[in-house]
Amino acid sequence: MTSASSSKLDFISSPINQALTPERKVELYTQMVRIRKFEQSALKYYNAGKMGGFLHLYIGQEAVAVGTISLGGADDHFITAYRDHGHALAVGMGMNECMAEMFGKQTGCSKGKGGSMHFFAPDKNFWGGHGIVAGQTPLGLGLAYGLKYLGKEGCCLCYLGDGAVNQGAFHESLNIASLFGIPVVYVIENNGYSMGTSQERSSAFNGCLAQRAEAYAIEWDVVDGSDLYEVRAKTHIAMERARKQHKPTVLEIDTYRYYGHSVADANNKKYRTPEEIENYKQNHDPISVFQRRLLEEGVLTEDLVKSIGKAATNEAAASAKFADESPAPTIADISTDVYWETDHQTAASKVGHHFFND
Amino acid sequence: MTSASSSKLDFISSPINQALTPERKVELYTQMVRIRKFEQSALKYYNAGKMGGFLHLYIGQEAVAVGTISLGGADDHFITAYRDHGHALAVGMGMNECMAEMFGKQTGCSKGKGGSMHFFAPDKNFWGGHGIVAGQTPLGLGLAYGLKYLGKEGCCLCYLGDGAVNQGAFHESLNIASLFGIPVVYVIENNGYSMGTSQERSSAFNGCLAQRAEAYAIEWDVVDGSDLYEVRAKTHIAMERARKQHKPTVLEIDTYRYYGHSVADANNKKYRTPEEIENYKQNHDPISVFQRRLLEEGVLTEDLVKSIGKAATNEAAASAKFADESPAPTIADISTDVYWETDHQTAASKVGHHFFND
Amino acid sequence: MSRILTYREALREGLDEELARDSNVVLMGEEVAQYNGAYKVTQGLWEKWGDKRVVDTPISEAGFIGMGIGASMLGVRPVMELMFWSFHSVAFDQLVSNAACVRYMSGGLCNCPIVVRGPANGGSGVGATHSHLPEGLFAAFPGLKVCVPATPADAKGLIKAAIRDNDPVYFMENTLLYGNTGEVPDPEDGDFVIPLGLADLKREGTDVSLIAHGRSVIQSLAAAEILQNEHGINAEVLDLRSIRPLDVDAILKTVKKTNRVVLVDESKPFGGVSAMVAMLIQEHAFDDLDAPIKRVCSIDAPAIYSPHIENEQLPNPARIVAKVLSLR
Amino acid sequence: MSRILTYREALREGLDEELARDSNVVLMGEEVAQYNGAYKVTQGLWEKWGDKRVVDTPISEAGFIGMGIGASMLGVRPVMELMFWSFHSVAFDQLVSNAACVRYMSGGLCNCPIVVRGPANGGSGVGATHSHLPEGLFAAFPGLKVCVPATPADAKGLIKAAIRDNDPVYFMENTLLYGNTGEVPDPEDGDFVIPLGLADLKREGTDVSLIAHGRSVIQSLAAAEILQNEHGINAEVLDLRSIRPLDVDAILKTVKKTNRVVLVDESKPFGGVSAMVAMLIQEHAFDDLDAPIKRVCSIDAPAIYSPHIENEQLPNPARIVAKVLSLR
Ligand SMILES: Cc1ncc(C[n+]2csc(CCOP(=O)(O)OP(=O)(O)O)c2C)c(N)n1
Ligand SMILES: Cc1ncc(C[n+]2csc(CCOP(=O)(O)OP(=O)(O)O)c2C)c(N)n1
Ligand SMILES: [Mg+2]
Ligand SMILES: [Mg+2]
Repeated sequence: MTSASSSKLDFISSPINQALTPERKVELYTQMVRIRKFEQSALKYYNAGKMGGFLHLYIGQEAVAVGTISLGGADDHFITAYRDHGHALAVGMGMNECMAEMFGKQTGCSKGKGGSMHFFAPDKNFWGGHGIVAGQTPLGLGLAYGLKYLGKEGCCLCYLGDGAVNQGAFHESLNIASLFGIPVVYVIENNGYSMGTSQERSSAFNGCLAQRAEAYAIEWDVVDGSDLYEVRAKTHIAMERARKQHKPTVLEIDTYRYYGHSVADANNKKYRTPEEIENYKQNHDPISVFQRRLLEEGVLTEDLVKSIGKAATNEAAASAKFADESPAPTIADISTDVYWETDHQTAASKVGHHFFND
Repeated sequence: MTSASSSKLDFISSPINQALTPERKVELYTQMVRIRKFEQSALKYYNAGKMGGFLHLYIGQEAVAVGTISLGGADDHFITAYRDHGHALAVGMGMNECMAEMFGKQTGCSKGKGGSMHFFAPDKNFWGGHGIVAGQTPLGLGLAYGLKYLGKEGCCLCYLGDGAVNQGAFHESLNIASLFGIPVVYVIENNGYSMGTSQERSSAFNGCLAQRAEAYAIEWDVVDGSDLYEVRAKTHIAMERARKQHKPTVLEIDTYRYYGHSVADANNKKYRTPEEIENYKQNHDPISVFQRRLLEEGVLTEDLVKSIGKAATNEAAASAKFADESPAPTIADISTDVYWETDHQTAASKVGHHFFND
Repeated sequence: MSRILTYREALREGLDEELARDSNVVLMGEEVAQYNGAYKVTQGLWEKWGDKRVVDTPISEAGFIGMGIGASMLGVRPVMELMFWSFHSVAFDQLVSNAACVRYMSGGLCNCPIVVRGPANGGSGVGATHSHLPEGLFAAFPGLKVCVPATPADAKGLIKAAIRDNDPVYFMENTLLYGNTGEVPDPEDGDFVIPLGLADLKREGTDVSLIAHGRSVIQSLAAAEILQNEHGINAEVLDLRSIRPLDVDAILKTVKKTNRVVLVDESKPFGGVSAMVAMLIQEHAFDDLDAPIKRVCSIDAPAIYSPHIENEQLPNPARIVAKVLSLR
Repeated sequence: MSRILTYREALREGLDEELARDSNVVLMGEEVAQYNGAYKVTQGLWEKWGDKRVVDTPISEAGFIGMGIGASMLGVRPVMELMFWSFHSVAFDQLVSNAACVRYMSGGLCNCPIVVRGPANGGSGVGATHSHLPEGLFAAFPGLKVCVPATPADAKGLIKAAIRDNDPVYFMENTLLYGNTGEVPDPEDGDFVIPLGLADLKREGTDVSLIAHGRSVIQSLAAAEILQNEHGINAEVLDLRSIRPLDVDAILKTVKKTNRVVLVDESKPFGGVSAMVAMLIQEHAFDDLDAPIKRVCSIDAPAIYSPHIENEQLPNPARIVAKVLSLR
């Protein structure tokens, strides 16, 4: 875990941050708060037995999703791994459909079929939510390839963890991205751990993980993920490089997760010290950092902070109520969304057996 | 293709080359000649329809296998891809068993089951001969891991092509090699092409392919593969690093193949110019280069050159005769060598059906 | 009017027509462009369609197939060549986790209109790692479609259907069939597309049903001739063509007609398409069977290299005839 | 004497005993050492055996499984954990090309004494990409062995046999069984090893045979109780335990006894172990069948997440009972 040094640059002066109106700043702050409150609520209901499977909380990392996604235009696309709640809300998905998905309900964004790891909103340029570590990295490459193929000036931000960099598919993707000139930005959200394994125990590196890009002639940078202004400033450069020059970038954003790998991670206080966690919360919490900053700037007031927090809490509570009251999928629902053709009852779907239930 | 510049170092002065007796030098020269004659003979019989599948000729690359393998001690192991004839002969496999393998005969090193791509000689520390591009790279890692586990001071040389570096499994292997301190030396035999694709069209790189090692904190070097002395000098350093320090190395050895990717490669003169091929043959042929060198040193004489060539030609012809006259596998042979337990008729092999033929 | 084309030419014609029809169709793979394809299926297409539509990739199957899947979600329609289908092994996660599941896990929000194609067969001396027949393996994953054409006309008609299909279709060709010739309808007579999921009765018969796909169809037809000429047995040969969707009706129909079945399947005998077909037949035509369903599969070992013996490992006319004669 | 252990404890005891017996046995995998295993199967073993014998790996399944295969050729005996068997997809080439073929392609010169183990099951809310059941898939590759224990004793006895076996054994556990308890013989009473290839009759019966493996055995036993109590049907439950080698004799024996068969298989219905078992039964016990063989598989779609419905997708006692009652 590297963290902001005292002499660090102030990225508020970067043009992309200069362009932020006070309203937009409050909006970004609000988004981070909403993500956190949403997840705190999800945790509560997970512990109450309302959800199945895993719950991978993003708490502590909010500035990464919010900062990067805030830069997205109409033709910019996003794809991430299973720790996807932050990205989902940041692209504009509603708490209701997200919470209902975790509750396994028909009203969930994936109709209860995907669960916490598999949120999707193609209408908002968000392509998941993927459970196989680094399995999304070639998909992100492909979304960006598609943009270029279709003649759109956009890029794809593809997120992965610090543990995911050791999957071969990621390296294959880097080589192709560079060779073909693909407008993809890989964002390594380095929270220091892959499950219970520290970055040092999982990855050999010289300096940093992003440096792996260098041998592919790809530009890279390291970013302090607790500072939303820095996240935006550096990511903007990468996105412009992608959009304008069709060149990929690898960004390593240093961040931290407060909870365990997933809520089922009982060891989470064994492989890291309470001091380490506490230090991050005190000194690098992305919401607190940005809140202090906006208070200093006079953009936020204490009152506004309170009302934003309260609204987010209420919104999250309402989403849990919505989820809880929504209908569960039926047995018949198990068999839909397997094939596009059968879902659409096309002529093709009428030929031959597609399913082999007796 | 980089090649020796006029001001290049003379690696004869390296201790490992200083230690070579004249007899040993002649032996190394002879090995290269034998590989070439063997393959020329194989080509003839392939074209005569005596073999199935592919024939990937090593001609032009001989100094790589001979130079590197000449450094092997009792606990050093070797594994390569499908272009494996050179390595096989260099570890000391006989022409007979190799030729018979290509002829698909019972007397082949793999009993006719593996073919040209799958030569093996575990008794000579040679572990194949592998057809899936880069699929051998984790195996090489494992052989080296095994050496360390078993407390042996040895290393594994694992060969791969310039196209193979773009497979994910290779990168996973590099990370583990560095992280775990594995005594493996990856030897990229960069012959400039993967099938019909030049290195530039298949790999993004900064400087060279071996540099990909850097981000894993692995030492690397680039080697002129036409100079057997250089190959030995630089590989020796890497092998010592592995044996003594348990540290991996990536070597990129620049070389060239004269024939197509395989004999079936009809395009081989389309994707590269006749001049390029001719230039290599004239100026960088590893056998000619070493021959000139040894003539200068007075280690070889023109007579000796002739008799070595002749003996190798005769040996290759004899191996073809041996192969041709050897018996083919029978239908019963299809079903052996599937399971160790059934081959050895152990108690375990008597329980349950292992095979499902009717 | 129809012309005589090779299987390879028929495929190429199908690809070419689809490239012309839809500008989102893009061919990708190792050596498919400048080299004209390792097996020359794509010959001339790069020259005709250029760098954008016919793309050479590095040897990174997981990378480029994953890329195709991602692009397909945005509406591009990649047709990706595996130089051998055996190389599915290095791209398996992309093939079975991403392509097969992304629609489901997104509750129907994504779809994945890709085709992955290439040869999958034994018998060409390339040994165990290059001779896998994964059609049964992939058909086991709901969300995927699989087809295996045996003739030039089927190859053309099915590749066109596969490219137009909005689901992932895994299309398995055969290096030993590429040079085979057959009649293929003339493009002038209209768009020639064969729907997935439709079996084809390649030979009518009354005494026994040989049910097969891919090159085993050709072997079964040869066996049927021997059975007719030398044993007076009139065999019907049903070509499944498409494995998923599967034409179960056609299977049951031929069983009801002949009451005796030999399944011919180049896969290894544990599992494979034939085990599934046997399951379906015994379940749905139990009373129509006069004898147990038998199979001719490859002999149960990795693919042997030796050209002297490899044909014996595969279903061949002699083995099929012997099996039919063994039916009680 | 026997003790009551959980499936997890029984496995761990087996691993621990083999670590003690043979210094070449080494456990590897993601989080198996310091974290004690994602599902705590290896709890305490790193502390006991140290860094050399219990090794944490990066998230690089192709890399570390390939490494284990390579090391095994030199005599090391790696036992590798896949955190979920579903992650086989990223290591598939190593699993099916290297481990399965290296012996054959070397004409018997190499062997590969590895074990790959981990859970493979649906029903735990982890969705489509984490719920694959690949036992049928791997059993299709000659050169590989596969087993799927259902009880604590079987888990211990089979993992020990798997580790001692000189061929690659893929060992499939189940997150929903880890906490189940059962009797396991006391180590004081001698080395407890169950050979691969031996099925186990978990319940004797006369009216119908339920043939299953893994958690489906537990579901079948529950169904058998319902059938007995509510319908007066006395079902026999055969647990295959090992998929390859497969105890074909035990399968045919129960069929000959009851003449009616329902196969219970958590796989998706296209293919799977059950299709193969059906093929074998109809081929070798054709005249013993009074009714078609039926199956209860997972409903044919990727694994649904919703905890409200996911159990309905899997074979469960209600679905098994209904299927038995439907036998004509
Ligand atoms: C191929 C694969 N291997 C293992 C896993 C199990 N797994 C899920 S998340 C995870 C840790 C990933 O860590 P990292 O990439 O740092 O992301 P983070 O969880 O910190 O966001 C592991 C091992 C998986 N889902 N896929
Ligand atoms: C995974 C995989 N993809 C593709 C192939 C087909 N193939 C065999 S060799 C080869 C080219 C490899 O080139 P390179 O690594 O440079 O080695 P060289 O042949 O030059 O020795 C290709 C594409 C394969 N065998 N395995
Ligand atoms: Mg992490
Ligand atoms: Mg090359």
